Amino acid sequence: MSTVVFPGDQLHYDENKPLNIGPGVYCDPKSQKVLPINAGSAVVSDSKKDQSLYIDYDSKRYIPAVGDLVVGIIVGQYTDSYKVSLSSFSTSVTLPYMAFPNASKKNKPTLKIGDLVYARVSSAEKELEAELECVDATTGKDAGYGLLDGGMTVDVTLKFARHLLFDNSFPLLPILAKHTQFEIAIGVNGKIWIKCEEVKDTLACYRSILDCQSLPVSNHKNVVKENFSKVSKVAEA
Amino acid sequence: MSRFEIYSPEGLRVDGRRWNELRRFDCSINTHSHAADGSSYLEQGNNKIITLVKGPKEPSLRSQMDPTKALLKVSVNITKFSKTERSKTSHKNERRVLEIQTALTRTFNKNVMLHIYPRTLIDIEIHVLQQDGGLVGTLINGITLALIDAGIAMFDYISGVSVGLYDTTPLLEVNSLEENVMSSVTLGVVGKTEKLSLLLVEDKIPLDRLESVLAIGIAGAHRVRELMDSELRKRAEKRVANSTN
Amino acid sequence: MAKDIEFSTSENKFILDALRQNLRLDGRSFDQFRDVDIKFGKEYGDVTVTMGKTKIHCRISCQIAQPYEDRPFEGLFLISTETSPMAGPQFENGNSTGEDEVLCVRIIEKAVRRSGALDVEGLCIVAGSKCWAIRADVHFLDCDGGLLDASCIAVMTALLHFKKPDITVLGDRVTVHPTDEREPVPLGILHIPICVTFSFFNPQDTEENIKGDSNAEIAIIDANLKEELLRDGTLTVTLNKNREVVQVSKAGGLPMDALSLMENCYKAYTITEKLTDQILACVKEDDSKRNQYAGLLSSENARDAT
Amino acid sequence: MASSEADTVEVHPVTFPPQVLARISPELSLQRHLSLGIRPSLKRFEEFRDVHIDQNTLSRYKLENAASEDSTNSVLGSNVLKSGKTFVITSITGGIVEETLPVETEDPGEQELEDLTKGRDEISKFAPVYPLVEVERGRVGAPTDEEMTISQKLHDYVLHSGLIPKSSLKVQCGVRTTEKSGEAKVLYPDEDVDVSTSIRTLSQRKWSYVLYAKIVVFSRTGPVFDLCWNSLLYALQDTRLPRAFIDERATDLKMTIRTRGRSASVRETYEILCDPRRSIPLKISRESVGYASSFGVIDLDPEMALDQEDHDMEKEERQPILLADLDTEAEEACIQSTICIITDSNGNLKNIDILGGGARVTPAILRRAINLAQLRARNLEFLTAPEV
Amino acid sequence: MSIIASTGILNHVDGSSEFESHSTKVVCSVTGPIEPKARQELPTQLALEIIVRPAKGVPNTREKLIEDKLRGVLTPLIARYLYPRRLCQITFQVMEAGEPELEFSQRELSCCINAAVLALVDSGIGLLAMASSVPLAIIKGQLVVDPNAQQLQESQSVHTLALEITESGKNVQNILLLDSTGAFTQNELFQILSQGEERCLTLVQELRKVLGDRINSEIIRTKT
Repeated sequence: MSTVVFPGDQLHYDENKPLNIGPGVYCDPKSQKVLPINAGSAVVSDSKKDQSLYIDYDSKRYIPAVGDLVVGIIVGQYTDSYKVSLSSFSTSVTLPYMAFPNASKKNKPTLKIGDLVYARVSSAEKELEAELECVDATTGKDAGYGLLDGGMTVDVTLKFARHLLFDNSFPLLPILAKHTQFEIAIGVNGKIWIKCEEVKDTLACYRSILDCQSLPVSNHKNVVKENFSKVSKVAEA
Repeated sequence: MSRFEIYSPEGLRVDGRRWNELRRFDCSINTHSHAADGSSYLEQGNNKIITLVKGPKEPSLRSQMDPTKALLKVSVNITKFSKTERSKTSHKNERRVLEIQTALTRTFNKNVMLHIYPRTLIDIEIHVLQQDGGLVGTLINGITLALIDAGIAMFDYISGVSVGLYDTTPLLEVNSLEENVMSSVTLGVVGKTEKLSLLLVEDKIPLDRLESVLAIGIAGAHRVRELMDSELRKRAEKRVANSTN
Repeated sequence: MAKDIEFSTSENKFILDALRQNLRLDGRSFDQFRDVDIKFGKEYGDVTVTMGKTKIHCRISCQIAQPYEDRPFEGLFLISTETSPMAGPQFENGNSTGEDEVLCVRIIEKAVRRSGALDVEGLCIVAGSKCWAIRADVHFLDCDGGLLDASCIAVMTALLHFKKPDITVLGDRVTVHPTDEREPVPLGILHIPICVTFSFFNPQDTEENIKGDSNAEIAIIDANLKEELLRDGTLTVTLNKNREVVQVSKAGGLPMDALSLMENCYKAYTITEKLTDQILACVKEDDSKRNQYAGLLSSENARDAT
Repeated sequence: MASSEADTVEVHPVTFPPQVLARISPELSLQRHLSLGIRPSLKRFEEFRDVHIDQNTLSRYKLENAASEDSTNSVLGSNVLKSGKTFVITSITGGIVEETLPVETEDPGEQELEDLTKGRDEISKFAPVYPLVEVERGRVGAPTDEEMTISQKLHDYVLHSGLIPKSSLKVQCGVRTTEKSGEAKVLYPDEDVDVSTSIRTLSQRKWSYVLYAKIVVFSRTGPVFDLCWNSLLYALQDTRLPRAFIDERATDLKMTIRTRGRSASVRETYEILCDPRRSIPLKISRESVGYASSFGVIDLDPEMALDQEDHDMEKEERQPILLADLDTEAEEACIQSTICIITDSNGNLKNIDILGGGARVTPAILRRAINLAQLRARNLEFLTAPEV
Repeated sequence: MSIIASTGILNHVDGSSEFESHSTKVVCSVTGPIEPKARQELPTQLALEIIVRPAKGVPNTREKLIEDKLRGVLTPLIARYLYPRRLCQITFQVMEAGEPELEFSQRELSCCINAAVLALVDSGIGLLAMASSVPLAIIKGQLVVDPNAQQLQESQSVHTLALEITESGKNVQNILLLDSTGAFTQNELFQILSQGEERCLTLVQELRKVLGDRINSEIIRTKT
């Protein structure tokens, strides 16, 4: 169930149940009124105990939230942490050396400035710099986080990145898989890292993802096909 | 303006040169050994410039520090008395001067081995005492000399020269009288190659003439390189002789 | 200087790798100029140029002013190119002292103003006391590389499109006729300079570039933003349809072989020819569109009169 | 942190003296004051600061004695206004420019032209002043945003209020003739009919005055737009314009210029000169004079009030209240809803600026503010009235 | 009234819009929340950098005043306490003034406000309410809503009204800006408020439609 709401509209939910509010919803500290602050579809999910409410809206700029999986660029190095950029011009976030698997005071990670990392946001307070971790805090294992070597990143809108990451029925990745083998890391900060064996295949994936961002789902298949054939034509020549 | 005959039927220019003749080229290095790490004084025709190279040194601002390579900074000071008519305003922030500085910085960025001096600043200061056409070329030569004097590693010489085009005749190294009445091209040539680091055309030139202009320019630049080279070798030999005594 | 766009090493390496295999990010070939889209606003001299994701708006305006004392027979012409964060957060508002901004301003200045593309003597009204001052305001709306080339197209199209009010001079008294009263007059355009920018990449190491004979450097036309941020050197050639080189600027950067530079100039000429034709066709088309309405209006007036 | 008895934490209420509280939490301090029915400046809610003015003390033309003028002084009108601790000093200077109006017909008569523009173009009948506002802060530098916006506001509002008709800025140009005796004499068209025709033949050009105003604010304690406006208006009301003339001999001057093989004869611009002795008052349209008052609107927050009485807070809705003449840092920082009104005493409004960033600006509050502004305009009008 | 509006027209900023009414046309871009320069940073809230650029000529005090008024309107609209120590750049480019620039700025101001609302929503920066704005004029005692350039010149007084609107575009929360100048009476003022309110309410519906259409088409496009 979803309806499109705009900032300042009234939200419909069960007033008697405890309410969890998510992105796009704001509780005015003075009047305790709950109102949407973004334009998008309002999603209310009900459970027995409580209900949660959030607005599904699209944007280009990422604001860190705990638990998000992100792709970042190392832009600086301090004595005990890296400075990581999640999107250009945003305030950078920190990635402590201790947030790596098997980290100790002697065993420091070896990332360099300019490297790409896949990480999870471990803390995000609006007044402070957010923090990342490259380790699964519960198991202490690397869990797929860490350096992304080679490949290419694609900048997409946040909503599109969420579709790719969470929507299992979204057809783009299976279509790509039919054409080539690839490694992929999707950051909800709108950065998608992709790597194939060959440069030309990576490039075809890059163009396909960019193109499909603004096309109906039904067109994806043809667009991907076109991109792959175009790339191989140039490569043959 | 037509009082002068720019190029006479006999093949002579206003200052008596032939079409393919360079101007007088007098240079010396290590002229300001107390003021800078490397310095040169160059007279190319009536252009007179002093170049000072300071560095590689620790940058005064943190933002100038690059952990992978040295930062090259060029500042050009065109004095108010450098032309016949004294200019009323300072040239410091003129767009033309900013453009020249940027062009020079980018020319030498690719030629100086910046990666072997990380976290440092190489500061190049040029003072133009007198100018008479083809200034940018002269500035390039001055910097090359001063950088070599400072002992900063470079891949090769860069020599600068200007070429004018009078009707269909290219004239090597224009002076300001010639520069005012015809289009001219400035080249910065790398060593003995035919590679151009800098190429500036500021006025209209027929596209089909450009190639011949470039050809004479490259030849002229190679000659300038030889002149600089012989002066540098003379200096070096003298120094070697002094130290063995 | 505002912050820069952040780049990862992988991205950097990938773009170069692709170039080595003759591939560009956006699928163009090395010599391919982006398609140029020209749109006119309601008024004369209001032009929006779109090239891929680069978008530039140019607006010409005029007013009566006093000529410079040392040039009493010439009108005034000014091109203003100020940046704003609208084109991208890397630009600072009104700050044009950055290296690239200075070069961009200077090259447009040389290409259009100093080359005499606009007939400034035709702007003179009363010698020494009154003349037209023409102003071109270039607004960068969206920057995906090629600002310089697009600006030059925008300024020239706008100048061709612009019309100034007609005037009558009686002694030292100048009468300006409002545009709805008398058909305004176009400016005198003497030639149409077109800028084409090449970006150079070095697929080998620096030493090979300077000492070697392979000349394997890559030159691409009309780079987009990512390519611009990674390039090692650039060359801007300004030509017009009369096979005249108006301006060439290779301000340092990767040393390039003289012959390949000449080759680039010839490539630029074919683009210049094509773009000049396109600009003229667009202006002509818009002009006839406007005249069609003018014709309609005047016939209606004629009917009213009868 | 050696204490191990973590479970016996004592909470002490922290108290601050009023001045310190005002610094730490201006919002709270302001609300506390308001709950007592008083403002941090100790004014009542709808009380204005007293205003004192001094007219023409800096001007070239002193009102009482036209002969004793100072010819090196270029100030045409001035005012010093004091409101609370703040001083505003306005000085009016002027210049003369040639008019470059686009002319519609070949040579329309004066009256004809006015008829043409009438009704069609209301705003072009009036002229602005060009103000430069400086708020002294003990340092120099580029003008601040506040200075620029106040300057622009003054410019716009003077223009739109129709205070200065363009006709009153037209230069009635005189002619200086040198008699045979060698004595120079200046004749003005409005005094001598012959001259008016001779001027018309001499020159077809027209000149007009432009007015500049320099406004300097000392010891700013709050928003100052209303003070600047009032000071400017007082100054304009007593401004005098010098008479101007052209020299008969200069009218025929022609000059040949030659460049690049071309030559043309250019008529030299007329030297227009100001008469050192004579002046005329600037005619402004009296019915357009209005005075500015500023207001703020703020919600009283019962939670922040000093709880002397324990009456039921819940039932009280937050009531927006009106504060007149915003002053002090606390009010400026905490009050987001402001109203600025320029009106005369009869309720002819010239300008209203409402910014509703905070408390709600209700119609009732707006009416009340207009009423107060009207009353205050009457008081301010009295200040310039000749003393009885 | 005929307005033409669209969002998401620029690629390198976070939000953008184009708003056209009569012959006034404004492009607005929004970038944020991003890292501010040290001098811009505010400890508890989002700092706004507002830039207005005129169609012709260089920015002047006139644009500064428009910027100042826009700041007054936009600051209370943005959920600025959600983004402490961050910066939001809002840039306006006037494409066509649609009014004599020396004397008037009402049309440009109100178009800028509408464009800003669209661009802010597009950027995803939190807003507490919607807003809309309309210029008005009184010509010989007659109230004209959304006057054109000619009407502005004939008017005795000109006004710009901006309202904060909540609850599905039905409830007027507050007057964000009323900027009236010229010669007018108290009655006329209240007439302006009531008729302006009517127009603002319909305008906000149009703005919602522009934004809603885009969101809906997006939902349909990505439906699997």
